[in-house]
Amino acid sequence: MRFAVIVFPGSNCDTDLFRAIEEVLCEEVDYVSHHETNLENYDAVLLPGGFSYGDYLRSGAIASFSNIMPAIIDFAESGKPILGICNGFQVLLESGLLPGAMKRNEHLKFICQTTPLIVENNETAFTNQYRLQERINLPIAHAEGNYECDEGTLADLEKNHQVVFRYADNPNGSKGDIAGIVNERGNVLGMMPHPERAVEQLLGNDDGYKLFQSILVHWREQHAVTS
Amino acid sequence: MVKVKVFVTLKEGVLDPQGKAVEQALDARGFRGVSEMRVGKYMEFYMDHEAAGDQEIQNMCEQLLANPVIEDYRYETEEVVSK
Amino acid sequence: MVKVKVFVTLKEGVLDPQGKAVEQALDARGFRGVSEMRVGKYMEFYMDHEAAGDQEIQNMCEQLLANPVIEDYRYETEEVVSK
Amino acid sequence: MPLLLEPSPNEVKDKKLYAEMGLSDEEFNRIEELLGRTPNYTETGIFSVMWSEHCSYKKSKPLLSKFPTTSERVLQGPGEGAGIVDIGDELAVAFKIESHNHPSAIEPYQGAATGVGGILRDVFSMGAKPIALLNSLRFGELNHPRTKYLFEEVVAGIAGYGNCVGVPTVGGEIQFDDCYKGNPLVNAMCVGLIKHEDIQVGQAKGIGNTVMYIGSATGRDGIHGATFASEELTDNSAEDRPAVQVGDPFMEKLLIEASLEIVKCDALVGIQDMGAAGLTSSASEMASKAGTGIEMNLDLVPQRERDMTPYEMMLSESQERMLIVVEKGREQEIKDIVSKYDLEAVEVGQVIEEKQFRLLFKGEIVTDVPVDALAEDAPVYHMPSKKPEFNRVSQKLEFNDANDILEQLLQQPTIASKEWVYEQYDHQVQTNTVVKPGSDAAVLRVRGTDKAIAMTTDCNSRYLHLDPQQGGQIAVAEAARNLVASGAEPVAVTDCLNFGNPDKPEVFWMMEQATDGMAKACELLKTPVISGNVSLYNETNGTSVYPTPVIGMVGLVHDLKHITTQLAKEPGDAVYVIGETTEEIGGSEIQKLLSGQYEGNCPTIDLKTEQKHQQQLLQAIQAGVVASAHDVSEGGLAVALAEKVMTTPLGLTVDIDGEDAIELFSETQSRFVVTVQPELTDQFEQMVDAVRIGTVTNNGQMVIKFNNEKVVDRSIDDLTKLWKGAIPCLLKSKD
Ligand SMILES: Nc1ncnc2c1ncn2[C@@H]1O[C@H](COP(=O)(O)OP(=O)(O)O)[C@@H](O)[C@H]1O
Ligand SMILES: [Mg+2]
Repeated sequence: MRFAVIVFPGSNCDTDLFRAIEEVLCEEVDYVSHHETNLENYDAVLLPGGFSYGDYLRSGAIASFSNIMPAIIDFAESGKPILGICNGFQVLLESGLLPGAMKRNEHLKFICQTTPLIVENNETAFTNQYRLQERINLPIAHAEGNYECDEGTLADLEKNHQVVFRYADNPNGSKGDIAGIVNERGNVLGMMPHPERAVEQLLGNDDGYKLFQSILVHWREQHAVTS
Repeated sequence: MVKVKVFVTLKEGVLDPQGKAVEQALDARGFRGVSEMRVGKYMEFYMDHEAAGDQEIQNMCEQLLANPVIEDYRYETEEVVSK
Repeated sequence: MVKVKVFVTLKEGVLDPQGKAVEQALDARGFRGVSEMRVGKYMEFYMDHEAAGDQEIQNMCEQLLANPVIEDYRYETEEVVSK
Repeated sequence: MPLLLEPSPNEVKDKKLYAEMGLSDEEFNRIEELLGRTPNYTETGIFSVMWSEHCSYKKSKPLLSKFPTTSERVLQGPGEGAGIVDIGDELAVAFKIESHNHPSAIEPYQGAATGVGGILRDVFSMGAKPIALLNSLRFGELNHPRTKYLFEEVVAGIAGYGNCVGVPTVGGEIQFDDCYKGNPLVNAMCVGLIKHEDIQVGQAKGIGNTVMYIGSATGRDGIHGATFASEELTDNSAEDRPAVQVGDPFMEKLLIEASLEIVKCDALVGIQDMGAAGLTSSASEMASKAGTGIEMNLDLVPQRERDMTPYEMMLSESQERMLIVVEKGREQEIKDIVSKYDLEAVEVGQVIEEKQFRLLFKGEIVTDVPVDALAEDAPVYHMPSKKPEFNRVSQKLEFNDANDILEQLLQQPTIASKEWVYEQYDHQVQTNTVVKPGSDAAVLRVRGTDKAIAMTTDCNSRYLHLDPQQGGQIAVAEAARNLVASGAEPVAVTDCLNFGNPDKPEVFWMMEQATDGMAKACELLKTPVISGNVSLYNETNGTSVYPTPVIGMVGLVHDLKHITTQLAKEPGDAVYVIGETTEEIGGSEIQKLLSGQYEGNCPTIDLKTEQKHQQQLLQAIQAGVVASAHDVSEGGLAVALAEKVMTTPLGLTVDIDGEDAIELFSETQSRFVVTVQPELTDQFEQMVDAVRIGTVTNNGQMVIKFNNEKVVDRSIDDLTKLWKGAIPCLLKSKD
């Protein structure tokens, strides 16, 4: 399986994500610059955390206009998996691939800590290796992770099981304790926590590994059916 | 030249954590009687006269300067002789 | 009730990385001819009529709403019947 | 033509305009002699920054020469952007600490942020990839609104910059004392990783080679920052300060990436960041080191503001700028690299044979001075020193309830949990952080090897206040202790000498004593000083801060298996203390708590004993017989014991003998608290001179018996709450 890690100016978790795929999941992975316009050769696209364009104006806003975006939108429409982590999630929101928007954390401070999450949907391409309602711990590191949407959108998200991860102990004021959501079709996941920081026991936590494993398992299943 | 001023605020009904914090800080400092504080963005810039049409400015606001999902915007323009 | 609007901008000469980034983003988006973009803060709130004297508002701005070391501020007030 | 508005050379001299720039009459005369004429306004400005304490170390140089600076591991000692030590496997670490005290006093967010930006540039300009940031902070007591504001904004500024550039902030230290109320200290340290083959130095070699400018355009920010840093703060300092420097971490991130690619390109000859005194110091130092000259055309310098004068351009401290020297004819290769990062490299001058620093502006020569006059010929002063009066008497301290004292100590902001601070720092980005903030030292793995590096910043300035010689030794020893407790061999030191006005003989005496103590400790503990920074004039309205020579120390963990943290691990493990306890309360937290001041003698230190304890513990850790280790510092044994179990579900029961219960809080040096699995205690006792004092339990209680009497009995949960809640609570409380 071949992954693309999109690199925007100011991305800073691109390398961490790349290594999680290359060294821990042991699959093929390339960095793809925001200048590029083609993602045909990839089976999954990963949007890393960081501060694209300094997070100036609004997190993810400027990145959502970069050259690569039309290709990312096509990729989403083709049904292949896209994962946006932290700033990547913000880019997905700003570009309209996922509903809602991010506000500053309720207490207005950047928070870096490990936080408990509940897996609310384990039937996605990203979570099939977790148990339903499994409690996992993942690191968060953000200043704008306070998810906001209108009541109608929230009701739809809940009804369609689009809320994939929920905070067990809401750290940022996020509406509905939302930590991660998928689009209706289920192939675009945005999440604030950083699974790529939690793939090795050496660093104290490997609860994020199953997320990447899920993507691989899902791809293999699909691949087996079509071939 | 046209000087453009854009004001961006969170939509009514959207909780404003910054506004709340500033209001509390004012109160803690002894400034009483302040309510409904909203903190938004203020942008000022110049545009060439020909470019500065309403449609163009609205497009700029909707596509980049404000996020219509949670924000409202408003703008003013003012003809200036030279910047 | 008095509605107060406060505009906070970076002082002239102070680097505004945000303004620069937004200006470039607009240009990349095809919005040409924008220059000297400065991004600041905009605050809106209500005050009891009696409290809303100029001195009081200036104190609020200088002590909390703006950072006088790097920012300038300006404000407008408007009498409103009820909020 | 704005140049004409500048005062003429005669006006500079007659109206003593040089004095406003910080030059003395003698210094100005000396410049006239060196030039053989009166300098013009721009030249005077250039001399004033290059001869400021901040750039020339004119008053501290004689003290710095006492430090040992070499060892088998040192690849680059003091003199470049950062020092470098070998860690084997063709790898090395580069590190340095730097102050940004005065800017932070005026504009704490930007002051701290740009401090982080500056230290990063020192490290990546050596060719090293920044892998970690640390800091050392001092504020007044947290009961004053301005202090709270400074504290919150400094932390936010460090976070805002470090988080954005994607370098984890993994450690630091903070003390709160009244002496820092008007003059907080903000020291930032950066550690980088580098392959031996990539090491760069900032030199302008090769006549005819091209000087290029990369990064943010130059504005009028921070003009005379270096001079500002070399003066005392007064009530008018905010007005003295021209445009405050604002950091652009996004630009810095691009600069880091571009620079690390440029250093792999063999068209590069030299690279240096524009730090204090910006374009002036970077260009003249590069030429001075290479024995060449530099000519620059200021019309080519990227400018952010209109009508900038040569004086303004040369003295600007706009952030996020680099100067490089490139082989002539190969400029395009550099331009191609930087354009990948949306940056531009601009040719602004060339290396010349004549050892002159020459600047052109609108077709005229506006500066033409010998390069060596700026760097080498800067004056060096041997300041008079005088021992101040010390009152060696200290009150006898008494208390009734040790429980109560322990609870109060845990809530002293200097001892309290710093989680509120480090939670705002991204300490995990780059995914190498094995030991996060909260233990004695941060530990980062070195990818591709089985090694790790540990790092810490330390300095208990209360001890220096009472005895700068002992205190200087203790600062070094404590840093080493923190590394050893983490399983690392201490390797080298960077230091930041924060002192008051060196023109006062008493202050200078303190500097002499402190550096002397530091040098002795560095010598004995085999941790040479490889880089550092001096920040003087830390005074407000005539009152000096405590002598605060902050030590940044880096250690090598030879095998990932040796990494050790401070928290106790399993119930049933044996608890040991290494080192004897005596009643030493001068400068201690309990003294402050009970008497409201620091007085008497500070704890003594015997460096030989220190060395023995460190060596024994490190060997035991390396042999795999230690479950957890923690040094004993502020608050003494009782606090150290609590720190081993707070935040865990465990408990502790210990039994201690002594003369007086105050020994529980004594700050005797050279001690560690260690836990050991029951089956390894024999082996441990053979290796280490330690006393078994108790056992780790699973009952969540902290129980201390002193001379068989239960003096402390508290729930760990309650203690944890007090300890964690103290700082947020102080910040929230209305004054
Ligand atoms: N206290 C000190 N101890 C050891 N070396 C020092 C000390 N202060 C400064 N140095 C060294 O002197 C050199 C010049 O320092 P500095 O001017 O602060 O560097 P920069 O030009 O990067 O700001 C550096 O190599 C620094 O490491
Ligand atoms: Mg310690």
